[in-house]
Amino acid sequence: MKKIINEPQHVVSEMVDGLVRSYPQYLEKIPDTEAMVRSDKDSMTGKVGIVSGGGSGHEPSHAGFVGKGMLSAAVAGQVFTSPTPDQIYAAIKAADHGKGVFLVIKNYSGDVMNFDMAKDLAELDDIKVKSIIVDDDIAVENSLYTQGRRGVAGTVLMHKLVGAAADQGATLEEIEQLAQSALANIKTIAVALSAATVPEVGKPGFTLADDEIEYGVGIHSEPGYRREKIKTSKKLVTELLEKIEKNQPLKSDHQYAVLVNGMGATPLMEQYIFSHDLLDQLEDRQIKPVFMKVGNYMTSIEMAGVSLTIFDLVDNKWLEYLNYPVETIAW
Amino acid sequence: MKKIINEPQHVVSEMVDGLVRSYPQYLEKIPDTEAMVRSDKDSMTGKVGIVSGGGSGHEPSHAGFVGKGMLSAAVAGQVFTSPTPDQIYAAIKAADHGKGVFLVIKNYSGDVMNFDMAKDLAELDDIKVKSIIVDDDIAVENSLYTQGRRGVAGTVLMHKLVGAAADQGATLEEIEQLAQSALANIKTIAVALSAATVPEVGKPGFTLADDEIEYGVGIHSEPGYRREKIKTSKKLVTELLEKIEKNQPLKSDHQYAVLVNGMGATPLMEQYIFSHDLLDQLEDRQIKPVFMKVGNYMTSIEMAGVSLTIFDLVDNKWLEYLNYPVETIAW
Amino acid sequence: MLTAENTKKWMDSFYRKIEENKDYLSELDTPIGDGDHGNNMMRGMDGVKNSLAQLQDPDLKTVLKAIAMGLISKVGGASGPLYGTAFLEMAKKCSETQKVNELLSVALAGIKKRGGATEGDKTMVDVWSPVAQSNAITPKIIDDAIASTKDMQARKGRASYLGERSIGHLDPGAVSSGYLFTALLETEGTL
Amino acid sequence: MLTAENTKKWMDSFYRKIEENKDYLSELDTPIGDGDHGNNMMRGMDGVKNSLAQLQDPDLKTVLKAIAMGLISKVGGASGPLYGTAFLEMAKKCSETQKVNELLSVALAGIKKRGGATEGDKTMVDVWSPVAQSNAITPKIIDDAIASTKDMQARKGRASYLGERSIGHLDPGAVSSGYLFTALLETEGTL
Ligand SMILES: Nc1ncnc2c1ncn2[C@@H]1O[C@H](COP(=O)(O)OP(=O)(O)O)[C@@H](O)[C@H]1O
Ligand SMILES: Nc1ncnc2c1ncn2[C@@H]1O[C@H](COP(=O)(O)OP(=O)(O)O)[C@@H](O)[C@H]1O
Ligand SMILES: [Mg+2]
Ligand SMILES: [Mg+2]
Ligand SMILES: [Mg+2]
Ligand SMILES: [Mg+2]
Repeated sequence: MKKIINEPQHVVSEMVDGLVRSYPQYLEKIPDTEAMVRSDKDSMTGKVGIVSGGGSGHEPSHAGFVGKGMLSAAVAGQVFTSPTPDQIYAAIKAADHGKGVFLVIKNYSGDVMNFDMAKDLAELDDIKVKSIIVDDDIAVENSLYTQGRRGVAGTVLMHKLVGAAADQGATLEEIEQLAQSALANIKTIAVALSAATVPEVGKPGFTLADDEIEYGVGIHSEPGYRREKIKTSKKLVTELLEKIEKNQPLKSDHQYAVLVNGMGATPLMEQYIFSHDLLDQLEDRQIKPVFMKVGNYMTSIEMAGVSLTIFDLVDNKWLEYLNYPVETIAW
Repeated sequence: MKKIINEPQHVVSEMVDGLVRSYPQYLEKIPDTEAMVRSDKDSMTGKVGIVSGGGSGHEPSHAGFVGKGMLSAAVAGQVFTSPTPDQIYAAIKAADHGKGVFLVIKNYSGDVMNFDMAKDLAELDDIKVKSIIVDDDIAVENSLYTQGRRGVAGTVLMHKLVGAAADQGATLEEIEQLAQSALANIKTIAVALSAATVPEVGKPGFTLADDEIEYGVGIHSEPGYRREKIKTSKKLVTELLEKIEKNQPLKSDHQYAVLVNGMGATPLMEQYIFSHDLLDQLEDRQIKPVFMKVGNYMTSIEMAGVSLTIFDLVDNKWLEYLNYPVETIAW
Repeated sequence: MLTAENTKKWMDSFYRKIEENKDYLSELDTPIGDGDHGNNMMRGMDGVKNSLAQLQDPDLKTVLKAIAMGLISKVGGASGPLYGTAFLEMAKKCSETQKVNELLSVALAGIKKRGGATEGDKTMVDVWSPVAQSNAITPKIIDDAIASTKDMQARKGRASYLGERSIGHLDPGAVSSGYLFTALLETEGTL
Repeated sequence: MLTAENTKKWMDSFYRKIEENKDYLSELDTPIGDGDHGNNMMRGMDGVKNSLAQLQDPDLKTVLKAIAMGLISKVGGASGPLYGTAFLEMAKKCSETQKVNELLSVALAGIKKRGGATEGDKTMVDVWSPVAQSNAITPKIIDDAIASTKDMQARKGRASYLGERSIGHLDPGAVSSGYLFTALLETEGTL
């Protein structure tokens, strides 16, 4: 393990301190936690608070999206480990300005249970809390008898939507409604070229041969659905797009938003080439995305690979929310 | 070599196409070139044009900084290879709106000569052209008898300054003056944990053992000044800061801007930890930066490592330029 | 019968078992999880140790609550809220009864409610459930319960992403729960 | 005497040498440069080949200019503008004289002006200079000139970043220039 760190057990606290000290104009640390709240308090007055978070290692998620028009607060857990209820609760309190707080949770049992307990704590304090459990990763077949699908890069688009709605004065109920209807239209699938190394673990979560890739890997090195020899970018796009299509037909008369997300170690050069092939293959289907972003948004430490998120903009308002101006470090 | 690409010899053209197609609101391709110009033409009217560029592989540099308030156009050469004069000339023409064009060139013999020839071509067309040769990398001892210092991440801050000045209506002469006086105060030094692989070459530019790092490496795998065993982030900061201090004393009564720049494969987690240690050690010198950015701005494909740029804000106006709002993909 | 005193001893013993088996638990979590269960439990038990050290002459309820809060506020992973909820439920119930099997029953109900898992889902429930239901806990009951998770297909937690590939591995949370009950068995005066 | 015809033959021969030695040139560029000189020259000579193929019955000036533009618009690296300038200067001069050594002299001056290097800086100048100054080019002059760069310390181009560590390696641009002049020697009617 070759990393620019000090003691592995201190990576999260040092990272959070580094982040808030580098960007005091956006972020403030909530004392005695690894949670961060928007510095621009005025921008939250009279609005529903939006809180997200999860394990660390997904930078710039989640704190990079805290700021006017997007998240109110973000909580950083240990690397690849959910934050604890007390910390989430502190973020909820900091985000509440009398209109309630909306939680964006990724569908992992740890996250769901910890956020749930935080919600219980907040409700004891009469803070209204609602939430969405994002499960956009189509790698895993959904089933009533499993944990269900994981939450991955589509979460970033979810942040953008609910953040914009909150900034425009939507109520907690309206935001919940928005989140639910949008979620059904957000699908993500990834391909990995290498795995991440959790500092405290010291070795990669899995290993791939020099010429091997794995489709469907999660953002914490969860196993995917197939390993094979590395393919051209064109063929990777074909595989991922067909997988998405099986879950959500791509229609030429629909409007789509697209997020090509780098997993951490994959250079933008490769992400742009992938995007080029993607746009070609969407064009073959007479589709031209109306919104697109390419870059590292929901990473997996230094994993190499990309994920592709396709968001079917069934409601016109959603595009407006995606384009709504924000003041954050990373959007 | 494990990369998301198609044919290695087409990476640049596919990347450029992917970039302009993903971000048509910012970028337009200049026909028959790998040069890109701002889509928002109105924002350039009556203003000095700013053109930058260089080899590809430094994404989001340089096209990621094209947009209102920053660059007018950017030229992408082959990977780690200067763009050719005809392409630079096309960018100059696209950027000229009657007030002349200012070129930001990094100090490599290829870049200097190719931009120089482009300048000759433009002057034949009566376009006024001036330029700055950025040489912020202090790894190499400067000397009259060498190529001199290389241009690295400090170039991004240079883009920001001259872009803001141009947007505010500065003349070509004023911009040249600004660039020259700022340049003397921008110093950068890097540490690498691994090297980049140029797709057409297929193997890394150098190799480091599993526990080895190299100080002073350039953005094209140029050799640095020392190899040693990996150290803690704190100690890396100490080494780099002392190296900068030898070139430019750090004074508690000066104002500083800081850029912590990831080289491509180093996760933000590590960059934030590095920033934390940096801010500590600056604090020991009674220095608190008035401007700071942390992230991947001038990369070296998938090289792992960071560079540290310290900019002594001798002139008050410079901070204003750094904070001036821009509309780009990557600033 | 649980008392403040023997519960603290129980936790001392559990702490040592987690400490000794930290790497093993993380290893168990590697093929079917994310390789951190040992680290998570160690962080949690460090939290418990600290919470308990701060109490002066606490009653049983205070002890159980401190254990819960230590786990809840330090673990983060799935195991944190689950173990935490278990002890929280025991704390709520202990004014009424201090009988071990009655307390473990409310704890089990809490775990099931929090995580939505049931018997056979290849989780810690598969150890908590037979133990809580037995009138006399024995090493064999614990060991059989742990071993039973090996052939199950996971339907909750990270291991469920693996589908059939989760079969053939012990569930890490079942193993750590085994340590908890072995520690309980070994704590004089609890049973 | 250069003519349109023999200059095209010269370029054919240079093209083949670059093609054959592409990897070797890039290898030479690895320890003291960025490992791309062979690729750069190959891209440039492909450009030259294309430019020349488009000309119908060109005169010498047109040929030399096409070579220059092919190199300038395709290479990008330091070698592009340098080789390009050399042929551009020859194109400018060739209405006045077609003598090889006179044309090489103006080419050398162009290279020196463009790159600011002088003899002894461990660049292509160290081959161009002795060749341009000799009344009769011989294989020995070329080879000695190439070999002379080995012990020099680079003061221009990427290799200069290495300081003393640049000593002990041949300069890649000197070697490719050697191919250019060997090709010239081998082209009937040029000398
Ligand atoms: N929904 C659930 N119900 C009961 N137990 C669960 C559930 N989800 C996970 N577990 C238990 O938690 C253990 C994993 O804990 P741990 O590795 O600490 O958390 P994480 O999975 O978040 O990394 C599993 O082995 C399983 O016993
Ligand atoms: N300033 C200069 N003057 C003369 N020749 C130079 C100069 N800089 C570089 N060269 C020549 O160019 C060669 C390197 O060319 P190449 O590898 O194609 O370009 P780059 O260095 O841009 O990668 C060197 O070996 C040297 O002969
Ligand atoms: Mg975990
Ligand atoms: Mg080069
Ligand atoms: Mg785990
Ligand atoms: Mg080279």
